[in-house]
Amino acid sequence: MNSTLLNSVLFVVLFPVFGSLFVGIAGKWLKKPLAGIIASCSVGLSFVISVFTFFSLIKLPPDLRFFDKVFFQWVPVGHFLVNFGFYVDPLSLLMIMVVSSVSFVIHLYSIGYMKDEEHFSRYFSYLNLFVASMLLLVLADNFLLLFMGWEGVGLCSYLLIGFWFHKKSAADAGRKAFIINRIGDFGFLLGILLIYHTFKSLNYNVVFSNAPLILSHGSGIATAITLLLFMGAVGKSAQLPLYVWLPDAMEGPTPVSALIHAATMVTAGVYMVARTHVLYQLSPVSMGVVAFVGIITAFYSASIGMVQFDIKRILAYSTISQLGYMFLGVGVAAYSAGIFHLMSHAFFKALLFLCAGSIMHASAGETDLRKLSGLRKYLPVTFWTMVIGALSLSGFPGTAGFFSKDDILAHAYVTPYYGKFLWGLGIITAALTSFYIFRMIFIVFWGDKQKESHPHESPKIMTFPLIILALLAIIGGYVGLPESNLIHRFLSPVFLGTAVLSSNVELKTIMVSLVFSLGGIATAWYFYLVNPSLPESMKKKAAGLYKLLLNKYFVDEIYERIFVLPGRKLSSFFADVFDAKYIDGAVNETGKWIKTNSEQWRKIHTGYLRNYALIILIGGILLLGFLMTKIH
Amino acid sequence: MIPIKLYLVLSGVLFVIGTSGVLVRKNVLVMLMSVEIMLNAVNLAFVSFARYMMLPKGQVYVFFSITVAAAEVIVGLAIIISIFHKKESMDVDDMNVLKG
Amino acid sequence: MGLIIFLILGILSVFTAIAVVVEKRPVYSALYFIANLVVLSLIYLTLHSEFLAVVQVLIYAGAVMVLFLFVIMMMPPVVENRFGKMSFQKFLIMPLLLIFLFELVYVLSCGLYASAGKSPSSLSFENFGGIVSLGQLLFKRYLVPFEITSLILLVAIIGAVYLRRSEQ
Amino acid sequence: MFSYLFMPIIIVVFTGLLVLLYDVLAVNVRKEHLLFISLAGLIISTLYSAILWGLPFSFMKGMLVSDNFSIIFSVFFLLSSAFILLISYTYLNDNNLNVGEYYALVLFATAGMMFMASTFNLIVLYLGLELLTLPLAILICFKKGRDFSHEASLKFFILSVFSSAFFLFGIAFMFGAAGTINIAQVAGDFSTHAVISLPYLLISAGLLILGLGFKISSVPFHIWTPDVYHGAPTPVTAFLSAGAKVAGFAALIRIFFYLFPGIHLSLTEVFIVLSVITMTLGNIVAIAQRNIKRMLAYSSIAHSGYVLMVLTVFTPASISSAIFYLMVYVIANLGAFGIVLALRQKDREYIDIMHFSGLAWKRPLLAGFMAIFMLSLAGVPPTAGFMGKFYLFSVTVKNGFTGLVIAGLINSVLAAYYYLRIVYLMYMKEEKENVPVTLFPSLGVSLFILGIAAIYFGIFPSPIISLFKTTLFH
Repeated sequence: MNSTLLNSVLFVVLFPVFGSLFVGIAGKWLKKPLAGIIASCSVGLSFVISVFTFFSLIKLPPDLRFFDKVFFQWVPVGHFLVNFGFYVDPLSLLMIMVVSSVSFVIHLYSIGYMKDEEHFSRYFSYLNLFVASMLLLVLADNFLLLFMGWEGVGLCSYLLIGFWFHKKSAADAGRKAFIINRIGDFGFLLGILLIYHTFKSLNYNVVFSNAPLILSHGSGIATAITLLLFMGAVGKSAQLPLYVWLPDAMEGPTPVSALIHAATMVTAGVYMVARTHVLYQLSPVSMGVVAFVGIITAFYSASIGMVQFDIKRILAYSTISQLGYMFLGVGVAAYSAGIFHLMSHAFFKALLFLCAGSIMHASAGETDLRKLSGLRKYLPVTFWTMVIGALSLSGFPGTAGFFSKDDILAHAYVTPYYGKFLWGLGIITAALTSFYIFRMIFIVFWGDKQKESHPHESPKIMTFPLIILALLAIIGGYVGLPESNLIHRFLSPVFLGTAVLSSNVELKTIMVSLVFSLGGIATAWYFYLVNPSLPESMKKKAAGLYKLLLNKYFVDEIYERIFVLPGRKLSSFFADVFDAKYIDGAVNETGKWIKTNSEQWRKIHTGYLRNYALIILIGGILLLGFLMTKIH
Repeated sequence: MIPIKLYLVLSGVLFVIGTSGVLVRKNVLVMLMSVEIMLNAVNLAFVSFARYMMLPKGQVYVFFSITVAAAEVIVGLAIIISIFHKKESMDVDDMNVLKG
Repeated sequence: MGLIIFLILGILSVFTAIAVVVEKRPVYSALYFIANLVVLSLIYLTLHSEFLAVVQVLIYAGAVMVLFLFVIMMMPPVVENRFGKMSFQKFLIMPLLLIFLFELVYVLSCGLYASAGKSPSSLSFENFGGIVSLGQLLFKRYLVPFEITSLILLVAIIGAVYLRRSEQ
Repeated sequence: MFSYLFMPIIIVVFTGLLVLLYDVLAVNVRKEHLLFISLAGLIISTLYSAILWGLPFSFMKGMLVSDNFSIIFSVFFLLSSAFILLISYTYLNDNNLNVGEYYALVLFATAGMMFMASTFNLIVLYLGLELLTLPLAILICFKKGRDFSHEASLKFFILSVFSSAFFLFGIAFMFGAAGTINIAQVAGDFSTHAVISLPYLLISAGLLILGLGFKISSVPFHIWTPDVYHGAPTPVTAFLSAGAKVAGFAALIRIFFYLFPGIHLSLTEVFIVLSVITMTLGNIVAIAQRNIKRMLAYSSIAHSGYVLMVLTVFTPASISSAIFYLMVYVIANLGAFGIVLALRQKDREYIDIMHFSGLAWKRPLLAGFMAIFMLSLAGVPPTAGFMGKFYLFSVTVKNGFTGLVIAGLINSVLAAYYYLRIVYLMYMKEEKENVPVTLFPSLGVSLFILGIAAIYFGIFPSPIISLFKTTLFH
């Protein structure tokens, strides 16, 4: 690959940065659509460059598709240097193509969606910066630069979720997202420092090539590093127990949700695990933790998603659940499958969110399932594209989601440790997934139109992105057909030595999971179309289960129980893991505790000069007393 | 010759007495005097060290210390007078608007 | 003989210092402080630091304390209630001061003489505390700090003048 | 004659005298001229310092030295004083403070700091400290008509003479321990096993830490900081938080780099404890503050704690990371105070944090810079603050104090709360009260430079770090 092209990769990140600065500074003077167009173009250009890079990369033989392009020396830490450089390889290239393409589409959509917004240019400025941070995160060639992008997306999500800050809930949700992410980042940064401590470098090449030499398989340090890194991923990718910010992140504008859920931010954790798979390979414990956290999150949030009534909330839980799948994938060493699912999820989840935005646009911002119905006739484009998205999500044959999800499940199946359990939970989750998404589709689009509403299809600038994404949500899967599996071949140089499946196993598992997901759709169809009274009677019959799910597993009640019956160790564990309230409560309690302390400690500063002198004297006495003990 | 220990102990005692003055008194002027006692105690330590090691430079330090003490007193008194003009009080306990 | 003189002077200096602290009227505190300074200058004499003894009396007792007295005269006479609002401090002060005193005295009397033998120079007492030797040091080796003290005094003067001027 | 090596200090002192003379003697004193003269002096002195880079020299066995360490810190002091003068210009006019004395005192204090950074001799250090403290005490009560500044000044003055008595006692102990107060010589004697009294040296180190701990506001010697920062005129607060604190660190590093090898076992523990309690107290109490100046006071206490973290071991790497961190901190802190100075009309200041509500809509650029400074203080990338913290933490890990780094990380999570509250208020709240903004050219330019620097050093820190890593003490 020629160096000009490699140099131009810098502009993949720089274009959105410039776009953000320009739109942010000159925003006052830009007419409304113009700011959006400039912002969209800057992301579009990034996409163009990544495509060019892609085509020149695949011309090379697979072994030579790795470039570590250093732009300048960034920071000398101790005796070792951290460079500002980009790592161009199939993995990062695939990621930037997905990120920039999906973001571009979302930018376009936003021009229509936000056209009445007062702070139009500010919105696009943040959006561009968000994309730039994500691209930086993906392209970084060392952990420090990765962290910079990592924090950047955190900051931008804070600004964007709280974009409608005059809504208190929005501002609070923004803060919550940021603070929860900071908790994860605490572990992540510690992990980075530990890497530096162990390898004396933060560069990927150095770390990954030395990792098998320095760390033995299953060593404690490898486990510590990977678990700390995973702590960051849990925060950023909204896994148990740090997922609580994501459902609240709905408070931002809908395209922002699409961006957060599909292309940027939450997938960062999956990418990071895949990127550092060399380290994870060294620690079976961490791999197990990743897989289990993933599948349990997937199941947990899918089951919650079944009974929610807010469209965006359903989609949020769906994202958490799908991210769980991705972590399951990377946790069972099926890295390319995980990344493949990341990609197809990016397409269909962006599609679903934008459709949800289109529904809101059509029905004056309504997101409650109980108040929406019969929109099929009025929103034809939205309807068809959303159905495609839903099919893809539920893994309907021929869609992207079908291939990617089954790829993961097949790998889980052959995992030696608890593989069958992971797989079993995975296909049950698949059934739940197709149920909740089609429940939503059937309720929203079938039935009679609500009175007094005048739904209307969205403008072209919004439907066009839907169509593009719908196409991608279908054809995106064909890069991963079980037999040819282009994506696997493309990524295989990155993930050397990972498992390859026999197509026999794959076919077997596909069949089973197909039955489950079709079953889910059929159940939804039966419940909500054929026999609409059934859900009500079911609700009565299985009142316990329904209530359990509606109340998000009765976390409060379980919590009560723990204190009432302290003997129930197991339920205590579940409550710890499951309890959103508990986690929220912990965060709030800690905050309160610190504030109380803060008020207490400030009382030391009494304002009396003589007290101050006394405190200095006490400090001196302690200091001298300590040093006196050292005299001998 | 008198043991140097005695001088040093005397210096330590004077230093502590000076410290106690800062802690006990409410009158700013006396607080300032107490600080001066502390500085004097240090000077005594300097001189006795100098004398016992026969290093005259120890006395030079005392010379500087005295000069600085004089400058401190000038500034301190200027501040005290301007406070007095405002509040008609020498009591440090009257000055606790700033706290927390 | 020397010891007795020292003991008398030492007791006097401790007594006057305590008097400065406990005396309720600032004027008396100031007078006791002057006495304390004079006693200290006598102690300097026992250490053969004649020049410093003179400087002590001239600058401290002569100049600084006169300033103090001036200021005290300007103020209305007050008799203070020493602890005021902070009675809890009263209970802390004594034990803390005793601990502090113990620390200082313990350290001061334990690590001694280590370096005394380092350069037992053959200086005579004449050369030790006399004006010639100090002058030599002050204006040759210690020229830099000497210049800094002049700056410090300048700053003090500027400050005092400005603060007075800004009152009017 | 060697004096040309000390020209930077001499220039500063003479500029101070010149300003005074001009103010007194000139017929029509134009206030801008005072600023111009002072700035010219500071800048010439900076340039002169830069010329001396790499020409180590010591005068009278270290009575005064000019080495890379002293030059770096001198340039720090000079530039931060220059920024202080720039950001305070119309503040002075509006408060009737624009007089020659102000400039002269700032310049003399700067000279004091430079003395502190460029000597091996403790008595010169002490005199430098006093040359810094006395002008500060006067500057703190420079403002007329408000109770606050007098109270602050008195507290600062009494407590600083109190603590400097301890410091002087520490010097006396050093003299008793080694027969010299030249720290390089003490260190040399120590390494050649010459007779040195260890107890005296230890106690001396303790008392010196007390005296300098007061200047750098390390807990529990920080106790004066919040009140004084609150009560002092805002430019002087900025001066205290930037120059005075860094000068304390310069002296601390210089002294303990030499004393350390002899008594490190004891000192490491002392610095660990000081570091942890300093950052924890600073961060926790900052959360409860409603007044931006007090909040920044506690934040500056916390930042001292971070720097102390790396001074548990005095290696070249830890010193260079400390210097870099101090630089980053000073940039962000000066910027923050500059913005506090901008929220003002005539002599009325708006220093409640609620006054920042909705600033982003009214003055987007100003709010953007404030956000940069706050993020830099909180240590969020890509600002310089992050780079400083990262460098600091990684050196500390390398020195083997992982627990300390965990404490530091927990603290920086805490700190994010109150720094981001400002960002939150600016961007996510409606304006409550009409807060006027007084932005004048010199303040605007300074904020711009500082803001750019806060980003620049986050993205391109390597040239300046490698500069700091060049042999400092030669």
